[in-house]
Amino acid sequence: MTKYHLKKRIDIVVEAPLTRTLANQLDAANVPGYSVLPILEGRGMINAWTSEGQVSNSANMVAMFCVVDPAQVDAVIEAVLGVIRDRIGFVTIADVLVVRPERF
Amino acid sequence: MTKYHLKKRIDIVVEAPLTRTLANQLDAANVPGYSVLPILEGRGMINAWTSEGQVSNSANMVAMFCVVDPAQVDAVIEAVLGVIRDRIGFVTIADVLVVRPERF
Amino acid sequence: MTKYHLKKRIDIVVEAPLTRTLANQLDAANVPGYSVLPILEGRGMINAWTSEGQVSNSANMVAMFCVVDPAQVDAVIEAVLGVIRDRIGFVTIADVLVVRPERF
Amino acid sequence: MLSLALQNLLSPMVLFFVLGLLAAWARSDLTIPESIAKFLALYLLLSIGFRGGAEVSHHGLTAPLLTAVAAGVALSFGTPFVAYAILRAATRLGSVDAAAIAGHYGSISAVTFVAVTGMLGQLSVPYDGYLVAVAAAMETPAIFAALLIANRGETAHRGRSEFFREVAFNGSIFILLGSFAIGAITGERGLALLKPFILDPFAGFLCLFLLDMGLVAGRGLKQGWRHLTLAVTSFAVIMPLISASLAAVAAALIGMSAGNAAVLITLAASASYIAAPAAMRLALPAANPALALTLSLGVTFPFNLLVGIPLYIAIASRIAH
Amino acid sequence: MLSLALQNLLSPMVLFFVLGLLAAWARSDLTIPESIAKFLALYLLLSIGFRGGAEVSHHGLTAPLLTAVAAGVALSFGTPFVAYAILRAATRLGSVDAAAIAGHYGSISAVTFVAVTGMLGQLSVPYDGYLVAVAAAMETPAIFAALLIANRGETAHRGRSEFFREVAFNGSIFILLGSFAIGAITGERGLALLKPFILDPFAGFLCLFLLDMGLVAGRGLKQGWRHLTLAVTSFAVIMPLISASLAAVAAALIGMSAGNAAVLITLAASASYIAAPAAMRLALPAANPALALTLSLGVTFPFNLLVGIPLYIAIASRIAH
Amino acid sequence: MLSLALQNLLSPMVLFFVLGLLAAWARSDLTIPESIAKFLALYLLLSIGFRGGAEVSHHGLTAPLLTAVAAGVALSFGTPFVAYAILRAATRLGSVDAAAIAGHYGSISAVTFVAVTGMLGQLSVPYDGYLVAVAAAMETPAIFAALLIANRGETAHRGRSEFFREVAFNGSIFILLGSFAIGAITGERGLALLKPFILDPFAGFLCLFLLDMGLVAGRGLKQGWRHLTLAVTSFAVIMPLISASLAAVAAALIGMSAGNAAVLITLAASASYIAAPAAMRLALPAANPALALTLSLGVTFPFNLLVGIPLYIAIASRIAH
Ligand SMILES: Nc1ncnc2c1ncn2[C@@H]1O[C@H](COP(=O)(O)O)[C@@H](O)[C@H]1O
Ligand SMILES: Nc1ncnc2c1ncn2[C@@H]1O[C@H](COP(=O)(O)O)[C@@H](O)[C@H]1O
Ligand SMILES: Nc1ncnc2c1ncn2[C@@H]1O[C@H](COP(=O)(O)O)[C@@H](O)[C@H]1O
Ligand code: NA
Ligand code: NA
Ligand code: NA
Repeated sequence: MTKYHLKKRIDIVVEAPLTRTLANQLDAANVPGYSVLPILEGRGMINAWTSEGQVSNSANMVAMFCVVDPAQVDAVIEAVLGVIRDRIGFVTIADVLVVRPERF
Repeated sequence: MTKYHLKKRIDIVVEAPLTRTLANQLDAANVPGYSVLPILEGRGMINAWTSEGQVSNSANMVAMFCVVDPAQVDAVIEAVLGVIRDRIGFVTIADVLVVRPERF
Repeated sequence: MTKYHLKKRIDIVVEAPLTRTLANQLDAANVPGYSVLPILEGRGMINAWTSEGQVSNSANMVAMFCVVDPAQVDAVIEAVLGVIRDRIGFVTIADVLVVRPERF
Repeated sequence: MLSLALQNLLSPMVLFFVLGLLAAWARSDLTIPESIAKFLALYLLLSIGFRGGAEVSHHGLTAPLLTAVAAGVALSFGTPFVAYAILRAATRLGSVDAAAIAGHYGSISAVTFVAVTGMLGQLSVPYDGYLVAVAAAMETPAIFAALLIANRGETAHRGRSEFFREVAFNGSIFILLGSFAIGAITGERGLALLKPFILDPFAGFLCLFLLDMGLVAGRGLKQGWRHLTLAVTSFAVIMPLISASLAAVAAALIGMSAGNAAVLITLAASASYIAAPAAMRLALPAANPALALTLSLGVTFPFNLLVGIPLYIAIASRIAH
Repeated sequence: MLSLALQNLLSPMVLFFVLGLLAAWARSDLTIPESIAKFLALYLLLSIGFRGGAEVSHHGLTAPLLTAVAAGVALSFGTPFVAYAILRAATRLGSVDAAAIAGHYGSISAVTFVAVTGMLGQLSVPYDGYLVAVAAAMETPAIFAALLIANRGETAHRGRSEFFREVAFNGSIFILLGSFAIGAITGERGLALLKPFILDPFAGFLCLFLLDMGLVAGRGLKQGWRHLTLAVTSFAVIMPLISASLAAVAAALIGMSAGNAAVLITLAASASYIAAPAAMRLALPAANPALALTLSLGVTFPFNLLVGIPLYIAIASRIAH
Repeated sequence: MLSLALQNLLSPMVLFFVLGLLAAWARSDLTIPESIAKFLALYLLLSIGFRGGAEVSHHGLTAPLLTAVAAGVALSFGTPFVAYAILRAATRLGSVDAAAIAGHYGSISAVTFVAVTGMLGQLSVPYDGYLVAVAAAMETPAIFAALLIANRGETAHRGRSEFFREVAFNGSIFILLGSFAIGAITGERGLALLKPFILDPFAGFLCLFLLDMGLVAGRGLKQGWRHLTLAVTSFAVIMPLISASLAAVAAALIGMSAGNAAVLITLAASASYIAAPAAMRLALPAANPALALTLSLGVTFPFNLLVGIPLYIAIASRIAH
């Protein structure tokens, strides 16, 4: 297994209007990159919501994720919490193996 | 690492027309929340499919996921299997760490 | 926990125009299936990009994933690297548990 | 009639459908985004419904309308039993697949409806606006018939009533009947207001929709041709003729005009590719969903467009009062 | 006036809104894809803006225009304070929720603007094209007022200026004012060129948009009716009347014509469901976002459409010069 | 000519492009959903193709058509070599980036085609419908030239033939040529049917498309301005003039009319932002994709719109027979 290297995948579910703000924070935390995926609908502790028929992004959530080096995790989580602390949305961390570790 | 807490992420690939049914089952299993992501296309054991140009949702699959407490996993899997047992679609379970454990 | 079985989830972020090529490689590597999810926007080492307002797929990335048997991982990674080696995009591997192991 | 068929063959709509088929066959990356396809379907149903309703607003809900709806419901509910019997006798399809296909063939295709009314217009054969309501009424009975056939009136995890509600309040029926009602209520006034949207560009939107249908059908054929045995493909050509015959008898019995009969026959002969696939997927999970769609969209739809409809009009003009 | 209200009640637009409500209530799977909804909103704003600008191109930016804009800004900024006071006194809502709702009611609804101008057209009451600019100017002051009220001029992780920029360059304002400017620059020539796109099919696109709004409002009501206490619901009906009264005073003071006054009053009485929700979500995260939207779209919008606008026109004709 | 340039400058289309640029510059959250952008491009290509075909249906495929196509293909294939040489000599770009940009400048822009034909219409200078076919034929040769230049006729994991097929059956070429063929087959009859869809609202759809292009170009410029050295930016202005000169020679050689020559010159001078980016991304992965798009859409397109086209028309009228 020497050819696989351990990294961390950080998944964040966040309100769509905050995408830019969170991206700026991730940039500031020097993540090697991030990707934003759409969420169609969901339910949390307060409300269910759906993107269907919405004319603005205000009701939507998106799923951002970034693969980072384990050493970076704490700093990235700090940056993420800075954005979502008083808000709906949450963050999870998982182990992943990668092949080209120099990318992250 | 005391500030991170272990939870389970359950990912379900399910036929789009069953989204509502599965969501109801997840509600009944008391999951703290769930999110639904679109899938553009895919291939399984029988067919390949694509959402492109489709006028109804009948051919589509979606990716639902929910982050739950480890103690809940069996009950949630039971609920999910109730919906997808005789159907295409599948479910996976993974370890994730979270920061605000009281949310889940 | 005997009812859960260990499989591997392989996530690939790849340029949208390469979806077909990669799918063909995955087919050739005999994966049991795969799914393709849209990405709205992202940033990597060189550029940030967004799908917004794009008339062609050329700027887009997509997220493909497939759940495979651990024994298949090396072959699948080989196939994936064949496509993305000289390109942007990356691949990660994670542990997941499944309920119906015969599907994968 | 022949020249009409030829002219139909060379209409922009048919040619755009063929262009879609070609693009799929050549594996072009030409695509219609899913949300655009859904918008086009929504537009067509809204436009068809509204225009039908606006015409009815002259006449009101009369006895002929009710008789026609009853005949349509009976045909939609009855045809699947015939289709199922034929499929089981002549092909190797399992009972669930056969039931699912039977459901598609009992239900109707809104675009085929548009095609027959367009051709009647060219021939100056009059027909009644209320046939839109007949079309809407024919969408679902076939779905329930397919369920009865597959002997699964109840599906796991959703009571019978939940499923009934979902099928009855299906989006495509809702928009067709809803627009019909709005057309009937607002009449001429509404039509004048909406004409530049729902009437004038209709042919253009239809071309785009058929381009998309060609792409979907072409990709389905390309992927699923292995399943298309001779027996199954023959079914997709013969079944419309059988449904048409049953509808012709019904039309004769209730004394329809030539135009109305042509529409009823065409509706019966058409197979669904919007409402039925979604419902069948929910109700009969074991069925191969691509098969029914490929048959109805890739074989029966072009067959009706090119051969069927001229034939049905000819038959209708014989039996009409 | 009553017959006008009735005719309005039975216009295709209102009926499509009702159809959307019904579909949501029946839990139909009828849906408008998100990208289509965004396109429809874009189209409406572009069309409204352009037409307003094309009309202004005759007259130029005159003193009445500037006075009207000033009055609109004052109303938009002032109303939220009144709304907040009422909400805190009469309901059990927390201060953040109350501020967010107040922001929605200070801002304006473009579709309500369309409805009042349509009705004025039917009554042959003239009004000025520059009122589009007034509408655009009334979108944001309310949002800043809501922030002041919630005492959070600064939000975490984004400087005040960053947020100011985001609200001021909000997409809907950009497209409304931008189209207005383009309409004003290109005038008759531009209008002639774009008429088949932005004028002729406008009513049709509006019907589709209202179908979507009906669906969204219906789903919001279905999900959120628990939050709709009698006090809160009453607010959604009474607040427009209060805003309308304030606007009527302003219109009288600056000596507006009957048509212009009717538009200004209606704008003040309308509540936002495009620009405000997005801004409030950013600025006041603790607020329940569905609540304000459900009130403005599910209660106040239909109230204005059916009862409010005829009333506002009547008031305007009294006070007008 | 100058007043024409000015009037062009103040056309709604150009102004909507500028509005998009401004929105991007102000970091407004104004967005056009991806599926809507794809629909608009599809609509424009379909409309352009169909109208060209409908005009050709009068004349048939004649010798002038074939000569023009041959000239177009030669220009499209030849220009990239010139562009590459200039880029390598005058800028610091690597060979792959230079080849990719060269490919974009050999290929053509459909919207620039629309702009020149629109201006010719205003000047009452006639041109032939078959030039649409020339435009379609000029889309891909440049892409193959770029591949040759980058010396990578074969790309990993996809045989040469697979890539050839993908480029040749590219969606935008398919729809342009397919609609051209359908227009040619259905002629006047088809045009009459589809006019309210493909002709009347064309200007409106074009405005929306250009708003989107302005947004995309503006965001590209905002992000990529660091890459836009003086040398690279100058290339984006000088290259069209060189291509235009080459095309002018070709047009003179084959004896084109003033209108046709103006169109051919403009096509040559235009740079692709639909077909080429996708193909180059596949074929030349090492190239920075945003750079070529930003140059062609953010610099060359506006340059052609404002300065180039009037100039090309003037040149064409000199050299024409
Ligand atoms: N446990 C969860 N698993 C997956 N998604 C969740 C979960 N909890 C919340 N979400 C998503 O986050 C949104 C906001 O949740 P909340 O903060 O609980 O209101 C929901 O609407 C879901 O889309
Ligand atoms: N191993 C897999 N990994 C990822 N997605 C899969 C996998 N197997 C199936 N899928 C997805 O689930 C759909 C149905 O698969 P199946 O039940 O095998 O027909 C496929 O079309 C894919 O979208
Ligand atoms: N560390 C990362 N985590 C998540 N997504 C990434 C990461 N790095 C790159 N990406 C995605 O891959 C695209 C190309 O990245 P790159 O190859 O670094 O230019 C980016 O635009 C992102 O969408
Ligand atoms: Na039928
Ligand atoms: Na207001
Ligand atoms: Na060129």
